[in-house]
Order: sequence, then C-alpha cells, then structure tokens
Amino acid sequence: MARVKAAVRRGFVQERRLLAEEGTAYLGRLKGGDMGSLPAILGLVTLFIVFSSLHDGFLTTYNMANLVVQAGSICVLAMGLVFVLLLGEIDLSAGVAGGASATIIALMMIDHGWVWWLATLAGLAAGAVIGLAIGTLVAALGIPSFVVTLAFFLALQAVPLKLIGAGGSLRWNDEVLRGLSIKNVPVTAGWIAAIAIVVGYAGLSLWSHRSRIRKGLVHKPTSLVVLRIVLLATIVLGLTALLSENRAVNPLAFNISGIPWVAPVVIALLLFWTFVLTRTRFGRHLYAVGGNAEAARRAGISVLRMKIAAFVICSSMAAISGLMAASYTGKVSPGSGGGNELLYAVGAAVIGGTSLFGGRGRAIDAVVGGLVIATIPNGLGLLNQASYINFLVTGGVLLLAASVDAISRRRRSAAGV
Amino acid sequence: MARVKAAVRRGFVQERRLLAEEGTAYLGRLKGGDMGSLPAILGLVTLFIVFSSLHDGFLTTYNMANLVVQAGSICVLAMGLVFVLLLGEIDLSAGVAGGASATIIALMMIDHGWVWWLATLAGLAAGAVIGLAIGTLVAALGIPSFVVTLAFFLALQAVPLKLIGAGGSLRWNDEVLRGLSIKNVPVTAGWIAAIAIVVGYAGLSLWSHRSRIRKGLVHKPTSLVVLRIVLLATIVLGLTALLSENRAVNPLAFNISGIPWVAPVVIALLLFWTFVLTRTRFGRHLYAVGGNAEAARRAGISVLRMKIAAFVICSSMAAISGLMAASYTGKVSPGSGGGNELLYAVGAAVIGGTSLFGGRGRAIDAVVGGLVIATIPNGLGLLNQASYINFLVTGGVLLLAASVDAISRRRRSAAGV
Amino acid sequence: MSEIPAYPGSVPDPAPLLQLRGVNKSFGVVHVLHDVDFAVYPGQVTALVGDNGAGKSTLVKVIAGIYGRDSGDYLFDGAPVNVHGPRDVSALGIEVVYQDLALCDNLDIVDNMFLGRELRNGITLDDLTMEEKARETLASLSVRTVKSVRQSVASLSGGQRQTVAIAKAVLWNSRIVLLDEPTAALGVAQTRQVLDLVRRLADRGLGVVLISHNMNDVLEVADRITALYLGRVAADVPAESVSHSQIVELITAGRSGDLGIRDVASATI
Amino acid sequence: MSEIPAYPGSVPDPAPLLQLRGVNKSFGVVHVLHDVDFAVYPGQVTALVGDNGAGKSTLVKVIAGIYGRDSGDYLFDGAPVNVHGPRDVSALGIEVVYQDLALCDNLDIVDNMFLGRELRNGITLDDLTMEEKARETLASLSVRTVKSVRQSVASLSGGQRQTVAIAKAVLWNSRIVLLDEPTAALGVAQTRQVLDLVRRLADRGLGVVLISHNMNDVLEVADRITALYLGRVAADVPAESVSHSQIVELITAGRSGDLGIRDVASATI
Amino acid sequence: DDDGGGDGGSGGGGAGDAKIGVILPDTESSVRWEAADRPAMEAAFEEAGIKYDIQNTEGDAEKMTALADSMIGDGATVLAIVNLDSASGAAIQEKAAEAGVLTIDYDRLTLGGSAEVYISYDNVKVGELQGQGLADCLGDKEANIVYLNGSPTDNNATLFAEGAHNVLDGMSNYNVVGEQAVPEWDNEEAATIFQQMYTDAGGDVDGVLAANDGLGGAAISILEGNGQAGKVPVTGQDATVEGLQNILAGTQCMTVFKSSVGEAQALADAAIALANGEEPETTGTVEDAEGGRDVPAVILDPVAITKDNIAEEIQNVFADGSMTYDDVCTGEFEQLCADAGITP
Ligand SMILES: Nc1ncnc2c1ncn2[C@@H]1O[C@H](COP(=O)(O)OP(=O)(O)OP(=O)(O)O)[C@@H](O)[C@H]1O
Ligand SMILES: Nc1ncnc2c1ncn2[C@@H]1O[C@H](COP(=O)(O)OP(=O)(O)OP(=O)(O)O)[C@@H](O)[C@H]1O
Ligand SMILES: [Mg+2]
Ligand SMILES: [Mg+2]
Repeated sequence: MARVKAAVRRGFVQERRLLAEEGTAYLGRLKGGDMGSLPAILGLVTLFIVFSSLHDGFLTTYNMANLVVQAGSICVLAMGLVFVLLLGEIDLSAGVAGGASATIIALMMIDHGWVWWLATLAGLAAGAVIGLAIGTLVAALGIPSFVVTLAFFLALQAVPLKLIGAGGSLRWNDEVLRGLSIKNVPVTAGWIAAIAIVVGYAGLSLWSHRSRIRKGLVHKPTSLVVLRIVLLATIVLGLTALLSENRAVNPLAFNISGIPWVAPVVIALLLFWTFVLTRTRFGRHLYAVGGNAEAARRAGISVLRMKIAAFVICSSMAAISGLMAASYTGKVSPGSGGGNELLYAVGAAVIGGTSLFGGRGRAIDAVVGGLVIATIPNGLGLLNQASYINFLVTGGVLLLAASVDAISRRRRSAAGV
Repeated sequence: MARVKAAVRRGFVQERRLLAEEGTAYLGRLKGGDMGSLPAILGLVTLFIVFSSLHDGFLTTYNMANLVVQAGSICVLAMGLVFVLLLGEIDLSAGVAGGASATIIALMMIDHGWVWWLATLAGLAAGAVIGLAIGTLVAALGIPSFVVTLAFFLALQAVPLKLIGAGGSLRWNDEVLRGLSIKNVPVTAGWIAAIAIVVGYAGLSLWSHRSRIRKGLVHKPTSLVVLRIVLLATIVLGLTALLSENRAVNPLAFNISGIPWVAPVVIALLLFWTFVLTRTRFGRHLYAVGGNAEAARRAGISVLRMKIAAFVICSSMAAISGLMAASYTGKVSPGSGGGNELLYAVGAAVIGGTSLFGGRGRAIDAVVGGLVIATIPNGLGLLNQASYINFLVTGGVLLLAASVDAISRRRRSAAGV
Repeated sequence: MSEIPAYPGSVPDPAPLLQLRGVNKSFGVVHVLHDVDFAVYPGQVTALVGDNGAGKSTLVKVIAGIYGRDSGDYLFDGAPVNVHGPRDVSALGIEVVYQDLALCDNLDIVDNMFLGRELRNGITLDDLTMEEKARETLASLSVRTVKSVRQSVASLSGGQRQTVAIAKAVLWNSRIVLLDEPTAALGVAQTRQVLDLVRRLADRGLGVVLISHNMNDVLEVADRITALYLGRVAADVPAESVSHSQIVELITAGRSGDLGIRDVASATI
Repeated sequence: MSEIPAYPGSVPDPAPLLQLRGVNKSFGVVHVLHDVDFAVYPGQVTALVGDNGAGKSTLVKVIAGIYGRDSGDYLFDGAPVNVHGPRDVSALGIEVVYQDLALCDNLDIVDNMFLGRELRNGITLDDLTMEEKARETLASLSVRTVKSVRQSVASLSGGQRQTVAIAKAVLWNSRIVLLDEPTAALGVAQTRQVLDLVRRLADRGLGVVLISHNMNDVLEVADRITALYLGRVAADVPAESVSHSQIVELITAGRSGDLGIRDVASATI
Repeated sequence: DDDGGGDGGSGGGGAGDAKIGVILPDTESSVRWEAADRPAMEAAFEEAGIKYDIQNTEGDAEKMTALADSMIGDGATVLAIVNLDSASGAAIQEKAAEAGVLTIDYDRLTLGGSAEVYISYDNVKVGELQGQGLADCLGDKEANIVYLNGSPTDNNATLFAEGAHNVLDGMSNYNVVGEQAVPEWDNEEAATIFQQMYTDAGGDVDGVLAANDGLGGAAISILEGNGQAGKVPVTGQDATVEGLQNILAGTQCMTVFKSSVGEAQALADAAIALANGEEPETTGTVEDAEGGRDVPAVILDPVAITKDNIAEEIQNVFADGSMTYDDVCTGEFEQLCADAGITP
C-alpha cells in the first residue's frame, strides 16, 4: 500500500518536473520569438476586443456565425495558396480560377441539369486542369510563376465573360450548394461531429504520446497532452453549444440554429491538408522543395512534379473557394474572383505565418489569417463609415495584425534562428 | 613607309583576331543561355510583326508615337519597382501611391494655384514620404513587404477618395504637365538632344575603352566598340528623323511632329538610374543586399538603409508615373492607379529580365518590358475584338513574351550558372 | 552493420563497378572536364585529388547526375546506362556527399537524413523509427554536441552539418559512396570516425570515392589515386606506387617523373 | 606589403589588442558560450581550437558584431567599446573570414572583394583600379584556375570561393584578422600560401586569430592556443607549452593533466 | 478596318470618308453596352452605310484615351464616348478637337468638354425612380431603410444616390439606418456589407435601396438566409435577367429599365448627321456648369419596372435584344412568368 503510494507520488513528482521543464522551454521559445500562430491569434483577439467595444452587435452569436460564413471562401483560397507559397511561388490567378470554376458548376446545373455533386466535381476538375496548365508552364518551361499566373489571371476572366455574357449573372440556387452558406448543420448532427472530433483528437494524441514513451523518444509531459485535449474540447464543445441556440435577430419569426455548413467543410479541409502536410511523404517533400529545391532534387525528389501538384491543389481549392463565394452571394457573375480576393488571400496566409519565400507555412495559418482578414470588413460593416475611412482602417488594421507577428519573428531572427 | 604599313596591317590582324574571339564568346554566351535583354526584345519584335501584319495602322508613325506615350507611365512605374524587386521585396501600393501623389499635384495647382514644378515637387515629396513609411515598416519592423504594401494599397486609396470626393475627378490641364503627353519636343531641339546622346555615348565608351587598354585590363575589340556606337546612332537618329515628320492623320488640317515629351523624360530617368545602378556605390550595394543580405550586412552595408532607399525610390518613381498617367488621361480620379497597373508593371519588370527573388535586374529591363506590355493593348485596340477575346489574347501574349525569356534562362540554368 | 561478410580488401583490380570514359563538360565557354576517364572498383577506396578548381566536384556532380555530360560514356557494372538526374543515380545504388552539402535548412536533422526515402507506416510517415535510426547513426559518428535530432539544420555548426550530410549518405545499403571533401569541416575525433567508416565501407565491398586535400588522410585509406590537373586525368595509379611528394607534384604541376600529362604547357581550362 | 617594419614576433604578452571578458551567448534555450574570456595580442597568431559545435564560430561572430552578447565585456585597446554590428567592428580595424563565407553570388569576384569599401573616382566607382588590385591579391594567393576576375562567384569551386573570401579580408590595412577555418577547402599549395600569409600578417604587428581542426597547421603558425570545450574556455596557453596530443585531449575531453576545465562532467550545452 | 471580320464592320461608301468611332465604358457595371448598345448601333450604322468602329475600355480611363488615340489615328471623323469621368472625357475631346474630329457625349455628360451633342438618360432621374419605387413598395408605414450604393469611385453611383435621396429624404416616415458604398460594385463585398448593416440594425430593416440589380441580388441573398427575402423590398436597376427574375419571384420590388436600343438609335442618328455635315436633331439643352455652356442634348426617360407593369415592359426589354423570353422564364420561372402574364 505504502509502496503504491510512493510510486504514485514518484510518478507525480516526475510529472511535475517534466511539466516545469516544458514550461521553461516554452517560455524560452517565446523569448526567442518562436511563437507559432500565437501572434496571429493575438491579432485576432485584439480585433475582437476593439470591435466588440465599438459595437454591441459584434460579439453576438448571430454575427459570429456571419463571420464564419464570410471567412469561409477566403480561408479555403488561402489554404490552397499555402501550397504554392510553400514552394516560393505565387498564384495570382487563383481568384479568377475560382470564378471560372464556379461558372462551370453553375452552367452544368442550370443548362445541363446535373446534380450538385456531379457539377461540383466538374468544377473541381476545371480547377485541376487550370492548375495543371499553370504548374506545367512554371515547372517545365521555368517561366516565373508571377508572369504565368498574371497571364492566367487575364485569360481566365474571359471564361465567365464568354459563358455568362458581359454584365450577366447565373443564379446559384441549388438546395445543397446554396445551403452551404445559408443553412446550418442540424443541432444533433453538430453535437455528434463535435464530440467525434474531440474524441478523435484525444485518441490520436494519447496514442502517439504512448508510442513515443514506449520507444524511449523525447516526449511531452502527459499532463500537457491532457491539458491540450481539455482545451480543445472546451473550445469545440463551447462553440457548438453557442451555435446550437437560436440566434435569429428576430427569434420569434425565424429560427437560425446550428453550425453553419461552411464551418464543417472548412474544418474538414483543414484537417485533411494538415494531415497531408505533416504526416505524408508528399507533404514532407513539399517543405523540402520549398526550403532548398536543389537539395530536394539531389535527394531524388522530382521538383517538377511537386510544383505541378502544388498548383493543381491551389487551383482546385480555388474552385471550392469560388463555389463558396457563389453560394454566399447566390450567383456567379463575370467579375467573380477578379477583385482583391487574391491579394487578401495571400495576405491571410502571410499574416498567419506563411513565408513568401517558401519552406514555411501550414494549413492552419490560412484559416487563422483568413479569420483576421474577414473580421475587418465584418467589424467595419457594422460601424457604417464613409468608404474612404473603411479603406484607411482596413489598411491600418492589416498592418497592425501583421506587425504583432513580425515583431515576434524579428526577435526570433535576432536570436539567429 | 613600309613599316607603317606593316604596323597598320599587324594592328588590323590583331583586331580581327580580337573580334573573332569576342564573337565566339558571344555565341558561347548565347548557347549557354546568357541572353541579356535579347529575349524581351525578340518578344517585342514578334509582337510588332504580328500586329503590323494584322493591321495597317499599327506601324504608322502616328501609332508608334501613341505607343511611346502609352508606355511612358508603365515604364516609369516598372523602373521604380526594379529597385524594390532587386532586394527581393515587392510594392503592391506603387500604383495607388502614384494616384495619391497625382491627386496632391492636381490639388496644389487647382486649389492653391502653385506653378507646375512646385506642385510636382510636392507630389514627389508625397511619394517619398510614402516610400519612407513603407521602407521603415519593412526594414525596421521586419513585416513582410507584401503585407505592408497591401495595407498601403488599401489605405492610400482613401487619399484621393477623401480629397476628390466619391465619384469625382480633377482636371489635369496645366500647360506643361498636360503637354507631357500631348505635346512634342520642337523638331530642332529633338535633333540637338538626339545628337548629344549619340556623341555623349560615343565619347564615354571610347574613353573607357582607352583606359582599359592603357591599364592593360581585359577589353573588347575596338571595332566592336565602334560598331555599337554606329548601331546606337542609327537607331536614335533614325527614330528622331521619323518622328520629326508631320504624322497627323489629316496632315493638312493639323501638324503633329517631333518626339513626344514623354520619351525624353523616360530616357533621362533610364540613363540616370542606369548610372546609379551600375556606376555608383549605392547601386552596387543594392545588388549586394539583393543577392545575399547577410553577406552585405557582414560587409558593413546597412541593409536597413538600402531597403528604405529602395522603397523611397520606388514610390517617388510611382509619383512620376502617376503624373504621366494623369497627363495622359487629362485627369485624376479616386480610382487612379488602383487597377491592374501594378501587376502589369511588375510583369513588365519580370519580362524584361528582373528576378522577383532579388539580386538581378536593370532599369532597361523595365523599359523593354514596359514596351512589351504597352504594345499588347495598343495592337489589340486596333483590332477591335470582343472583350473576352482581348482578355484571352492579352494573357496569351504575355505568356508568350515571357516564355521566350524563360526558355533561354532555363538553358542558362541547365548550364549551371 | 559489421555482420555483413567483409570483402577481401586487396584483390587486384576486379571489374570496375562504375566507369566513365572520355567525359567532357563545359559551362558556357569554360571547358572544365577534358576527356576524363574514371573508374570505381568494388571494395576499394579511390582517392580523387587535384588542385582547387581542377574539376573534382564537377566530376562528382556528373557522376551523380546533377550535371549532364557534353560527351563520354557512363558505364555501371560494365554496361552503359542512361542517367537523367540524381534519381536515376541513386536507383543504381550510388550515394553522394556533396561539397556544398545542400541540406534543407527549414527541416530538422531527422527529416534531412531521410529526405527522399522516408520510412512509412502505410501512407503516414513513420517518424518514430526514423528518429531512432538517425540518433544511432549520428552517435556512431562521434557527434556529441547536437542537442536534439529534432533541431533545424540551420542552427548547426559547420562540422555538425557536415556530419549530418555524411550520416545521410551512409544510412542506405548502397553500392558506391562518393564523398566530396567529407572531413573538411570536421574535428579531430570526427575525422577519425569518418576515415574508419570509409575503410569499413570498402571492406564491406562497396566502391568508395574520397576527395580530400589532406594527403595524409588520402595515403592512409586510399587503394587507388586518381589525380586531376586542369580538368585532365594526370594519373590513375595504385596508392602504394606513389609517394606523398609525387602526389603533390601531380596535383600542382600535372607531372611527376614519367607520370602525368604529356603536354602540360598547352593545357588550359 | 613587406616593407612595413616587422614587429618583434616573440615579445612576451604585450597588452591585448582585443579582449572579451565573461561572454555568454544563448540561442533560445541553447546556451552556446559560457563565461568566455578571450584575448588577441598584436603580433601574435592566436589559434582557437575546439571540437565541432564547441562554439568557435559563434565566438567569432560575437567578436564580429554579427551576434549580440547576452552578457560580458568587449574591450579594444584596453577600453570598453560598444559594437552594434559588423560596421562598428570593421571600423575598429577588425577583418573576418567567416566559415560560411557569405559571398554575394550575383556579383563577380572583384565586386565581392571590394564590397562595402569600393574605390571611387568622385562619385563613380573606380572599377579599373579595383580590378587591378583584385588580380594582384589573388595571384599572391596561388590561384591559377580562375579564368577571369569578372567571373560570378556562383560559378567558383569550393576552394576558389574560400580564396576570394580570404583575399577580401587581407586587402585592407586592418589591425586584427579573424580566420574561421580558412584552409578547410584549400589545396596543398594554397594552404601553404595562407599559412605563410598568416605568419606574415602577425609579423607585421597585426593580431591574428586562426581557427583550424588541423593540429599540424596550428602548431606550425600559432603563438598562443585557446581551446574551447562545450562553449567554455578549457585552456589559454602559449603554443610552445603544449604538445599535439595535449591539445587533442583538451579539445575532445576538456582536460589534459592540470590544464582544462575543473568540473568536466557537469558541463552541458 | 475593312476586313469585315470581328465585331467591326463597314458599309458601302455612302458617306464618303466619314467614319464613326464609339467607345463604350465597361463590361462590369452593366450588361447593356455589349449586349444592346453595340448591336443596335452596328445595325443603324450598317443601314446608313457608314464606316464605324466600336470598342470597349473595360472601365480603364487610360485605355479609353489609348483607344481614342488609335481611332483618331485610324481616320474617325466623329467620335462618341461614354466617359468614365468628366475630366478624362474632356481630355479626349480636347485632343479630338485638335485633330479636327467631332465628338458626342453618349450616356454621360462630359463637364468642361466640347461635345457637339449629348445623348443620355437622366441618371438623377434613375435614382428618383428607385426612391419612388421603394416608397411605393413600402407604403406609408414607418420603415427603416438602408442604402447600398454603387462604387465610391463612380460618378454615376453618386448621381443615383442623389436622386434616391431627393425623393426619400422628403418622406418623414422613413428612417435611414445604414448607408454604405460598395467598392467597384463588387457583389461579394456587397453581400458582406449588407449583412453587416443588417446586423447593425438588429435585423430591423424594412427596405433596401440597392443601386443596381447586382447589388440588390446580393442583399436578397442575405435576406434569404434570414428568412426575410420577399418581405423586405429591394430596388435595382438595369432590368437584368437576375433583377427581372427576382421581381417575378417577389424578392425584388422594382428595377429601372433604360432602353439601350432607343438610346443607341438616337446616338446613331446624331452621329450620322454629324458625319454627313448636318446639324443633329435635339430635344433641348443641358447646362455644363464647368464649361459654362449649354450643350445641345437628346434626353431620354428611364422606365421603372415593377411586378405591376412587368408584363408589358418586359416586351420592351426583350426588344432591346440583350435577353429573350427563354433567358428569363427558365426552370422555376416559367410558371412565374405565366402567372405574371408573360408569354414567349
Ligand atoms: N557553374 C559553373 N560555371 C562556370 N564555371 C564553373 C561552374 N562550376 C565550376 N566552374 C569552374 O570549373 C572549375 C572546376 O570546378 P570544381 O568545383 O569542379 O573544382 P574542384 O576540383 O572541386 O575544386 P575545389 O578543390 O576547390 O573544390 C573551376 O575553375 C570553376 O570555376
Ligand atoms: N542559430 C543557432 N541556433 C541554435 N543553436 C545554434 C545556432 N548557431 C549555433 N548553434 C549551436 O551552437 C553550437 C556551437 O556552434 P558553432 O558554430 O559556434 O560551433 P563551432 O565550434 O564553430 O563548430 P565547427 O567546428 O563545427 O564549425 C552548436 O552546437 C550549434 O548547434
Ligand atoms: Mg570541389
Ligand atoms: Mg565553426
């Protein structure tokens, strides 16, 4: 009995020591400037504090749900761009590629009566073909991606212009595809999914933790692993609970409750691409090519194929993003995707922590950055200011959000890493 | 007598040998893919052949003079961007910085009655201040230039919007500043300037050639130097002669002759910045920072100051470009510089041979690339096609122009340089 | 590693594993390799020596498939093969440590060591096994100052980077290992380990090529010596048959006694 | 170069030209330098030795102003000075050849050699004079395979790059020269030239610091030897007073007889 | 340009060396320029047997100037422009005048310009129709309204808003709870902006004055998500397929139709007259305050289309040529068309 107690106590003491060590190391990393996505999250929190103090409506669940829907398409676009940016390339045509793909989806449904998922597949295929063309030109001919994608940015605008006609628009009224941004996940299903995510995360991280211990490799203290699981569970289940309430502005007349469908789609893409980037050979090779293409080539990696793949992924994700944008406005028109979307999406990825010079970036960066970018017009829209003020404030806020990040990174680079 | 003859013959034989060697070396360089600005020039020539075969009006002196005027502002913008690109940075705000500066120039003249050159100085100062702000944020805080200049791209749009008012515009009717694009250099003055340029070039290159021979350093064969002078003289004097004719469409009613004022301004800027980049310490340091910032820092170069300087130059050149654009359209309005100008200008620099990763680029690249970019809408404008076709063709031509360049460069990199 | 039966070290000239014949290579107007013949024999250490700029690294990169040849034959196991890039060459079982290392600075030590040949569980990476193997290999090379194998290679010292590159090349069951100045940045103990490793690899039957400017090291481990002078093969001889000073002469002047290039004066790049 | 009156080579310990006292330096959680004391004396060659990852290059970069110090004093000519970057350091007359060279690959040899200190005629660059001087300096370092001094450094071989970096540092009338493994990539003849150069510089009264893993070279030219072990100074002694094997012991174990760190076992990074 | 290919064309030599150049403004703000104006003008010019060249600037003032340059260079004797703003228009006309080319202001008056004649709909009037239309849909009750204006850089947008305010500001039962401009008429930004104005108002929005059908559609999209589509009236402009369908579906209150064919015909008449050296017919003059002159003008009246008059007016829209019965009355709208009395 006493021995068991002693053993438990010993385990406990060791655990405390491990945790303390981990804490010191984390503080050291923070001091050294290695902050991960913390700065972008800090920027987001700052924006939330400012806007909610300026307008009561900002922090309502209704507006938060709006924000999620508004952020959806930019998050997806930025996530696709991360792949291209990882290789130190750029894709200026992603926005219009999304517009062109959405046009094709709409036409397939309207003119040919295709069912939504078939039309969506066609749109994805169109995106993939665009990416294939860009990737081939960039990788095989070696034309700088800036120029290739500038050319595609122009040429792809011809597609909806020709198919829809100048000034026209196509209605986007498929039950499912339109529902993506105006319908919500049934409350029960939402709860089930949320719980599945929490359980899945817990299972995976505990399993990998145990393997590391078993193999005698460096590992985090168990309590930290548990802490993380608790944190994730709180956030996911808390948000689910909030969004399961009826949030309609006039709740008696209309019932809006449940997680907007956009959210699970974005989360699924985020999980999928995070898996690909961190746990597969393909992802590892992407980072290698982005870090040092020559080293990757010498290691037998086909730089050509990686580049093409990155552009294909980017344009396909752009197609999904275009679909989401169309779902939000309920239509596709020739100008779709031709505005500042692309610059905003690249900005989102960069604010999230992706480097334009390649080799550094994660899928979650795009989502955090996309939320920052989407929060700005969301908050400003509530404040009802003259356009020139909106321009000024948008610029200023963008700068602010980026500088939190930059200052931390500068400290890291001063530390020589 | 016979000895003199023998000496002459010996000189001649040696000259022939030197020239032959130089020729072999040039062919070797071409084979190795080191083509300088040749590919971009080839692209330009191709465009000229295609457009002139499709439309009789293309190669008229009237249209060529139009082309020069149309290319002016993009060449200047691209020239400014070269400085930023040389450091591996980007300036998305250059277009709108030009618009904002032009607004200030117009307001100074209209509201405050300033004389044109004072107003222009104010505009240049505004550009410089913008560049200073961007450069400081990029260099001192280390925020990625993509994000900083995206923020400025947005914020600067507020300036004309506030100063001119939504939907408004300011007339640009100062005799001199408007004359920049609709007036021509008096024919005699044009001839004098052209001859001065030829004589100046001849003097400088012969002088430097002689110095190299005197110091016993590697030098080009004298005949090649002379050949180059003759080539330049032919082009400059030939163009001057062409443009000195009356090119009005109805020549009896109206007389248009002389070099458009835009041309000497662009040429002066080109010569000035070429001098700065190739013959001064500042220029050398720019290349060094762009090639390897850490090596430059270790050599005692202040990377911070170089970055700020590059952004200041870029924004100031943008102010000049904005002025030219305003002079061309005869007005400034809130949208000025906010369109695709910036992308086109970066495209121009890249097509000309400037690298987006820093360390490679020249002022002439911007001018050649700017001419390529300006030729596309000029030619397409004559052909009168539906707008979606214009989008398609513009994209395609851009791609084509870039691929000539890329293929040659690829061969160079295959050669391992 | 040591259980594999050792190859008899001094069998005189078995059939060459790899052979280059009459290879030429130019960069633009610079003609770097002139009709180079080069062979690698199984179970032997071939030292490739030459002055700075003689063309050693270029030759290695030609063998590795990084550079194409302008002319000349590439034979493996006696048969001509087509190599179009590093991929083909590593498929032949040739591993290379480059002079300029070429590591991915954004990846950590383990990732770099397994780059291009990651171990997997199904489709997911088997990071645990890779981490274990990397640690073992580094330990065998006397690396003691590396804090963690999960450290980014950007933060390593010159010698540590060099060790990672070497470890990367010897991790695989290859048939030929080319080492371009592998010990240049290494400390005393680490150099010892690498030289022992080189000998051990050859004894296991691999063909090993070692480039070094340190003649003591060369004479210690090499079975054959190939000397390059201005891109030409000045000599290709058994190591026992030449002395320290003869090699130095071959390197710096292209000739030594009856060894060397006939017409030294006319040789230019 | 040789007309300047030679400084008497073996005056025992004049006042140090440069002195570091109690310097600490960490990268995040990695503590690389522990209370390091280091001195450079005029007219002497100080060899800085240590195992891979011992902290030699880090110490050089702290001296060069590339890295800041976490704590400790920086004295020049006996007086504390504030150094905020490489600019300040080169203003003091300190030249450095870095282990990672750091050349601008897009510039040619001449441009790299004069980088940051270009010669001028009025405001234009004096390219002719620079080209002449560069050629002379390179020739004095036994470089024969460089085709043209107007060649881009990207196309140079490892040893050629190393020579350019060395030439760049010795072109100036400086008071201290720090050389971080200058001969690592050099051929036999070039190594000889550099060692001679090191001796000549010291004889002219400069303070020279040489980092090398080659103990023969170190013992040949060094007047003093400072050994680092896991970021701590294990010994700082006149070269005559230690043997080859003693140095190796200091490097690999941190102790040798009564020299070295007292409490070796507790030393960690 | 006599090859007869492309969209350009030429007639016989009826008017000697006369050639008419027309520069249209963009393809973004409205479908009309390419779909209605161009074919109508082409038909009129062909009929008159006169050479012509019609181009579009894609909303780029610099490109417009370049196009004017090349048209003048190409021998145009009459140049009609739809200016992107007065200043750039005036600059083009100044150049044209120097080259001896006569100019026409089409659709938009160039203040301080030198056009011979001005042909247009009245843009302030368009805004007034929108304001009145919204008022009619809302009725006399107290109502919160929001304005979703066009691009802040577009002068027409300013005029539309001015017209709407002229009408609505006088009605005391309406309360403006939000007014924002949509940069570049971007429909997606419009949806976000509207959604936020709607949130700001706590969902208490009873009417939306949207500057055109595209912006209106974006607002309707958001209203739909809140179950309010059809309950909150929304205005529009341009009588696009989208707008007409929304009116049929009851989610949009009205749109404004400006027959492009009528306007194009008026332009063609005036241009042909000028090309032949005659004085064009006008309906009056319009004051150019900046230029200090009265410009001879042909002013046409826009028409409001609501659910009540859609059956008749849609025939005029069809006649305009930019759409057909099949474009509007497809799928779910076939029945709605039939209900509204619209037949093929
Ligand atoms: N990409 C290139 N372009 C032009 N010349 C090159 C290129 N690469 C190498 N060279 C030249 O080829 C010659 C041989 O270079 P290489 O790197 O093979 O020499 P090396 O024998 O490895 O020398 P070291 O001992 O210094 O490493 C050198 O003179 C070098 O300048
Ligand atoms: N930027 C950095 N971040 C983290 N650790 C670093 C960094 N730079 C160096 N280190 C670590 O500091 C230690 C000392 O490195 P340093 O380069 O000074 O070694 P060195 O003595 O020069 O070794 P070598 O002989 O291999 O060149 C090494 O363990 C290295 O991993
Ligand atoms: Mg080498
Ligand atoms: Mg070192």
